[in-house]
Amino acid sequence: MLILECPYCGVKAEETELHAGGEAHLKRFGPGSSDDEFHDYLFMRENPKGVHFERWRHVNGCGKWFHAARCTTTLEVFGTYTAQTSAPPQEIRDAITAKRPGWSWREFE
Amino acid sequence: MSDPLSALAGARYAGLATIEEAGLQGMITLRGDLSSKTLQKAVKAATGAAVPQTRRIAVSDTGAVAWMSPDELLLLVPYAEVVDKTAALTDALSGDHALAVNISDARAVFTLSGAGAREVLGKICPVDFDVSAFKPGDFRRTRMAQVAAAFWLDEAETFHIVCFRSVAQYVFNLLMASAHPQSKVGVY
Amino acid sequence: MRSPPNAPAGAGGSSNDPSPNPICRRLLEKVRSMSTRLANQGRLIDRSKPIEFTFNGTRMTGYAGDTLASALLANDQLLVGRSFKYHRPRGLVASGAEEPNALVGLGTGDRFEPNQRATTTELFSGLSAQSQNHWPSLEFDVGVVNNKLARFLPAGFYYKMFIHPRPFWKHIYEPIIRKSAGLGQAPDQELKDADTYEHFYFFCDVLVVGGGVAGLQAALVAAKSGAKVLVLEQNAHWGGRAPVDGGMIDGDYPEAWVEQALAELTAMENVTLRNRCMGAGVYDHGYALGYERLTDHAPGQGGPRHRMWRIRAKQIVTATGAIERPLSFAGNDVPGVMLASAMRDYVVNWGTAPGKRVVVATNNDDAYRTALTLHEAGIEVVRLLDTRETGGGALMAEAREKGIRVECGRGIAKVKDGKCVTKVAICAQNGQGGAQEEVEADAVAMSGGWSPVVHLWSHCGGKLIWDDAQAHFRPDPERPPLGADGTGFVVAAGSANGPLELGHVLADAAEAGAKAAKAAGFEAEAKPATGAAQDEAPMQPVWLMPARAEIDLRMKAWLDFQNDVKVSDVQLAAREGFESVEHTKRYTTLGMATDQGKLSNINGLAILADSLGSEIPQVGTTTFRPPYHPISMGAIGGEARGEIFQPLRKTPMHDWHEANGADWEPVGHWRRPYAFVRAGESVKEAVSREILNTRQNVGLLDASTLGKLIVKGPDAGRFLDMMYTNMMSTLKVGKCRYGLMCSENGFLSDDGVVARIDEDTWLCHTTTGGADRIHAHMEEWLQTEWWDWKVYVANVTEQLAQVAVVGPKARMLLEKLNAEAGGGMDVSKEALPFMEWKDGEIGGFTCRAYRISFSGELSYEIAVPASQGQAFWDALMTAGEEFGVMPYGTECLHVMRAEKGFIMIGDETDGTVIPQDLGLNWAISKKKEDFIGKRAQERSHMVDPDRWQLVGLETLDGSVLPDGAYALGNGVNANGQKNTIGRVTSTYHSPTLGKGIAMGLVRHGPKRMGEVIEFPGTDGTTYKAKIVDPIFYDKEGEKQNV
Amino acid sequence: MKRYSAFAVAREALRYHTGWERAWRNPAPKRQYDVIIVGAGGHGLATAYYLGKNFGITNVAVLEKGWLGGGNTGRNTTIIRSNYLQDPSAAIYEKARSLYEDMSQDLNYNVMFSPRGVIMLAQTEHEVRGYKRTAHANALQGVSTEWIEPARVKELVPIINLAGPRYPVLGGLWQERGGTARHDAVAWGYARACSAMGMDIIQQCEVTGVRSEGGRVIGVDTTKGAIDCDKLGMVVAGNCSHLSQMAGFRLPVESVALQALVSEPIKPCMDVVVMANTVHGYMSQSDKGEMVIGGGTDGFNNYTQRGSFHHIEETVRALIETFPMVSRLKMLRQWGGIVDVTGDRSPIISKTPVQNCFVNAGWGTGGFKAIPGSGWAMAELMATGHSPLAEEFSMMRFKEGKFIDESVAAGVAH
Repeated sequence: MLILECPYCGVKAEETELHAGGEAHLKRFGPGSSDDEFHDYLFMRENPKGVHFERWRHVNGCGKWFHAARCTTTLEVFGTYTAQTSAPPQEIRDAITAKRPGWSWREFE
Repeated sequence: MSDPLSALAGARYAGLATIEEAGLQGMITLRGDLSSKTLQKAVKAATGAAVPQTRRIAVSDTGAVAWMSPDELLLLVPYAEVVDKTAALTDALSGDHALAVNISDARAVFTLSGAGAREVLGKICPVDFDVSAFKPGDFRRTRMAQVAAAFWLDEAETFHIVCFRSVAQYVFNLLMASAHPQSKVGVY
Repeated sequence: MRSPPNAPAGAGGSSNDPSPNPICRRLLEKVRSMSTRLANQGRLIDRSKPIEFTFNGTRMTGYAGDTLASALLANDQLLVGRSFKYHRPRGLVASGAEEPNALVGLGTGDRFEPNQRATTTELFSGLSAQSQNHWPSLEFDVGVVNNKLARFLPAGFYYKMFIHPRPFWKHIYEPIIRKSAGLGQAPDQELKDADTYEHFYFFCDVLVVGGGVAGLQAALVAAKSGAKVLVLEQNAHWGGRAPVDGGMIDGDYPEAWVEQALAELTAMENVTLRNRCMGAGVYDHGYALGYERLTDHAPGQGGPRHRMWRIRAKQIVTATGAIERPLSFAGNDVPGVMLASAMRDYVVNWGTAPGKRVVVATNNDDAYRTALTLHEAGIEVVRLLDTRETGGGALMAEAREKGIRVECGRGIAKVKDGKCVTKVAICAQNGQGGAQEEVEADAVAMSGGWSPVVHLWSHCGGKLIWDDAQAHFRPDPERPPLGADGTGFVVAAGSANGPLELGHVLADAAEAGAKAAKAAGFEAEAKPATGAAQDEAPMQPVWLMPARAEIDLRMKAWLDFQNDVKVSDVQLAAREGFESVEHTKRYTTLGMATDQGKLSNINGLAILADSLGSEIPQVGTTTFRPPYHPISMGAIGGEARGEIFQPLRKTPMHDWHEANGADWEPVGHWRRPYAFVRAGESVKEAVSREILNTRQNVGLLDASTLGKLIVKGPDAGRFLDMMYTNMMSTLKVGKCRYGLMCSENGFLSDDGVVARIDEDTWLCHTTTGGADRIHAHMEEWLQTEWWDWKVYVANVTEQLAQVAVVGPKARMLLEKLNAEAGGGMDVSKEALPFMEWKDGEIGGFTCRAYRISFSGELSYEIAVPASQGQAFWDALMTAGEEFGVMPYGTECLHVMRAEKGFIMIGDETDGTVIPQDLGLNWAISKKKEDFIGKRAQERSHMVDPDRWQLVGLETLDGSVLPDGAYALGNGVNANGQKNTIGRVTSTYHSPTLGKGIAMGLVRHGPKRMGEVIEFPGTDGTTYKAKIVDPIFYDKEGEKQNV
Repeated sequence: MKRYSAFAVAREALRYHTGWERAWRNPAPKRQYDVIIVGAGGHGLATAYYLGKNFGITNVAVLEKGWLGGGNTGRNTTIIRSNYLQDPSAAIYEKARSLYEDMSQDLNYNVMFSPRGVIMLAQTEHEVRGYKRTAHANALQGVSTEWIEPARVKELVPIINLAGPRYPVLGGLWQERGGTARHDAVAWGYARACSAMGMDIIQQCEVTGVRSEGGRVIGVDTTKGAIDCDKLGMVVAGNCSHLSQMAGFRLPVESVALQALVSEPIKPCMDVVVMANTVHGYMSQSDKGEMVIGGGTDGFNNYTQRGSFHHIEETVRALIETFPMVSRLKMLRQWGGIVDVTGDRSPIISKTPVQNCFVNAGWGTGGFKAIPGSGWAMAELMATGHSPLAEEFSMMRFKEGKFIDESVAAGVAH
């Protein structure tokens, strides 16, 4: 039963107020992309054991999508941040580094 | 037009707390840039109240404004004036990117009052209702058992609950069950 | 002589009735004569309040404050149940939640509950309990034949037997095994639970689980720091074991200290105390479950029976105490053999004597307390057998001083089998079990040391370490369960953390309270009360008694009482290679009974480790899973039952439908009328009538459930072009267009009519049940992909009541309404042509009218404010009377749309269908570079010319094709399955056409018009159907365009 | 291998069961094997077993980082049925179901396959249509299944409340030869048989690396040293992403927690397995008498084997509504497992970008019932390079858009 703080309204929302939306920072591939690109965009997920970035919607609340940085093996939450970005902000990355030195996730570390 | 009907025609129940369907309430969803002066002015004109802080409600003599999300407010106005006020808002904000919609009939409103009110809600909402955690003027959107709902607390310790009209009966039944006279928890 | 406390109040007459009827008097005398109630002791019972109850139909009496267990014991009911596998007679072993044997069926009828623990059941007037797992009776159980065969039924015997012949397992072996297992009776299948349940959310800084002295001490320290504290105690009474175990706290008796601590805590505003409320489980991010039993001690008093607390705590202190371990000797399961601490509880708490001549066996000092207590209560302690060669400390001296015969280095060789203890054979602990002496006794108290209750610590990943001195696992403070911030959020306190001596317990608990409060952000000081108890000598781990017991003794030495697992079973498992503790548990069922191994786990582990030649910590424990103690399903379900099982969504006209014969169909959480059934009519007839009437006259459909989304902004057109396969940005203001939505994976997900309201505003209709989903879909793209686009979406579905007025007389009806109102919207073909919309008034109702049709008829969909919905519906019904107006339901809607060849999301689509499959290419813009789903539809399988495509289907004889039938192809595939070339997606009898019509997806279908294909039914018939155009009715569309 | 039988048990009883040998050997790994299977769960052991039985390949090691059968094999709700809608699913699940029928005899180990029947309740018109469609498809697929009316449902499941106020039971899809089996015994039975064929089951042996040369797999590194192999099969639910990454490729799966619970045992009251998909609950009664109840999956990636409690609540209230007597039972134990879910929620049995490296993954919530069929197909694929049963489950299907979607017929894939 996770608790995540919605970065928009500040509510420390419990899981039942939220909707999990899968991996964060996906780059959309549309017409003109290769079969591989499109396949990876739709189906290839990081599924890491450890640091993960994911999307959540505060559905029973302010309705906004946000991002969370979370560990999939301990459920530790490193921070939540706006969905209107294509990369984790530096302070989130720093927070992770403090707890999980040497982490990496896709091109981020 | 006929006389408009609210969802539950003023249904009432008294148990640990008193539940009342509050009848028709003028409500406008306003989406836009909450920091815009034009918007703030239009809101003030429509309700007499200023744009509230995050998760708060601002109440005036003639209306109220609740913070719904970073780009959404819920305006409360007299039911009879809601159509005109929605039009006025749309007019006032015609130059901005904004959306004002009358949603008065899409919702049901309940009041929940009495000493047991915090406890009754505490049974069905994942929210801390401790007096130090939820105060008059606080506005919260959350889950009420299995449906979305929003509520605020006024100075008289009465909760005002807003839910979708289609689930009004469910919410009323739910509140009744939670307010069963022999189900006092006794923590607030 | 003392007057008997149980005056004949409950015996049938009123208390001042001088002559209760003779039968009752006789019964009463019987009860009294069998009572083992002691003259003094019994701190928890109120002898002025006798309580009548029945056990297996026999009337018995206990006192307020009794548990069912103590009352049974007081009535000399030693035999309380039968074991799971061998049906051995069993008595009470414990006094609390760890009790494995005393499970009863409690109550009757709609309040019956199987497997209720007698030790955790408070006695109440009228309680009725039945023992379990025996036939025909508790005293004589034929299932005990298993006991005689025990030698042939070792651990895992069923894996090795019953293999041949194959059908015997299902038809013979399994039914017998199932019947003989299973414990309690199932509640009556036709009755609904008479009780209600609820949940309660609670937030606190520190949750303390356990209201013993450790819990109270931790709570005091935490509460004084200012933290908001919740304390849960599973029992009705506070103080845990300390008042029974003795010692002094701050110079006073523990009971007095408990009272004072409670008073102090009660007075603090930041503290909430709940008794009868068990900490059931600890979950991630500080979530914990409290299981409060509100009326179990007084059923039927009204209000919820159980309340499940959903607690969020910053820190959790587990002050859950420790549980005494049994000793593994032959016959340790004979009724009358009991944990030493439990025996002490029964004497001190409830004033009941478990026997008159007791043998005490122990490997530690604590059991001396039992011997002393028994002695003081006037019960003879026949022997105190201490396995330690040098015996115990100060308590031993005291016992000897009191004349108790203590023998060191001794143990029990065996207790004579039977329904109660009669003889105990004594041997050297360090031998093979050669009896040195046999004594007569009627009860045995055993103590194998203490294990901390680490369940709650472990539920969420807290790790354990092995404590050699105490021979138990205790929480490893270095490896607590981690919370959302990555730091520990559970602190163990008192004996749950290892310390057993009173002073250490209090000191540890104070530390725990302070640690938790600090971690929750408060400044706390660990100031413990001072506890004083007698010094104790070190305990000696004893896993088998005697240490080198022969096999015949090991086969009678029980580890798991309820599941009948013996020392020999664990040894067999190890021998057969089930070396992992999880393997052993599963192979032998050790620890899998309803007590979840509270008594058996460590003893079993030790035997396993010994068998493997390994150390206990290397073997490790099995995983502790919630709940700590079984909790009712009712409590888990909470308030969600009956009317409020799930939300039921109602349109403004719902009640009218209900009153007018609606046969409901669930669509999501909505209810829609499937048909409006009149008296004397079948549902099928009603559907036919509605179709014909709508085609000939005029019908009304409540379309309020259709989703309505307003999309507004400078980028709204561009946005909708991405959302829909069609071009929506070019739609003219005032016009409507049918639109398709696909998922990014290419599949058709929703459809509906889009209307352009003004330059930057569109209104999008979705399917029923699609509103929230599509609204969320739009918000998702807007917030997470195109967040710089200026678009707002609002869901106005419930603001509007929408009525479809359909049929050739629809216009007449609306015009009449307008005429009656003295004017209104011009609804003529010219003023409001097909696929346009208009705002205005109809019949005096402010509305928006759309000329759209899902039936092929002249049709208006009219939206009025929801508050006016019923009135508008009424007006239409009244005015329409002369035109033959009738309401119609979803089935009529479905048939009419199928007659017209319109697809239905959910029928023609199933998540694997793309618009191209449905001949909807006309609705896919070729001009757009991109839309959601476009790229996906370019993948090889999506452009495969062999994809099945939409056609109409007609049987040759006019009958109706079966729903979901597949069309047969040639031959079989590589897996031997018959090849198929298509399937039926919708099939109906069309009353309009007087024959069956169907739609389906068929390979190369549109190119095969006129061909006849075969659909094998599941009824043995093969249906032949001709491929036809899917539009069966009014192909030119003249009717909807009039 | 000494055969198990009632006579053997009786003989052993006379000597206090001291003569039983180990069910499986506990060998140290050799340097080289023809085939290494990573994962000694049901699927991995079944793969090894059929490699030996069907193809005579017995120089096989099955590596297990924990204890055999300790993953999802040992923590599922043991439902076995094969009335799936889509051809590839029906084929493999029916193969599995038919192998379960004879498994006890085949393995000389009583896995307690109990063909007591499985009902999937239809509680909406949509479900009625979906199940009728499945019944039609099954008839052509050679899968025995049947649409039944409410009265028959009540006959089979006396404890059901047909006229629930919210979702009355409109009928059901009934597979009489579906049922349950003793999950641990399936793993143990295969392990014993594999061991008897000379295969090495190596527990407490974690794979730490996959070695390949020229795009071809040559062995693995483990906590017990490096081991060479000609072919490698990865059958590690809950760890497949991790392992595939070691081999240098990725899989289209995500790992989430799935939960289950049991009640305290009661006397037999429900002889069949019931699945109620509209309200999300399924339940059967074990031979011990416990009501075995399956819950839902979390929506987020999770490797903790702990799910969120609200799924338990949802499941329990659905079951109380469907079987009112459940309200007065008690939950004895709840637990979770990690399941791998693919883009279409159907499994992957496939060659991989690394030559001679094969993968079997993504069974989601439905893996137990597939064990023998999955092992059969995987063995065939590994031994011969081609298996009709596995064909459609190739990981290439996601690129082509050729999905195997079982959710379409109102059913769910468990």
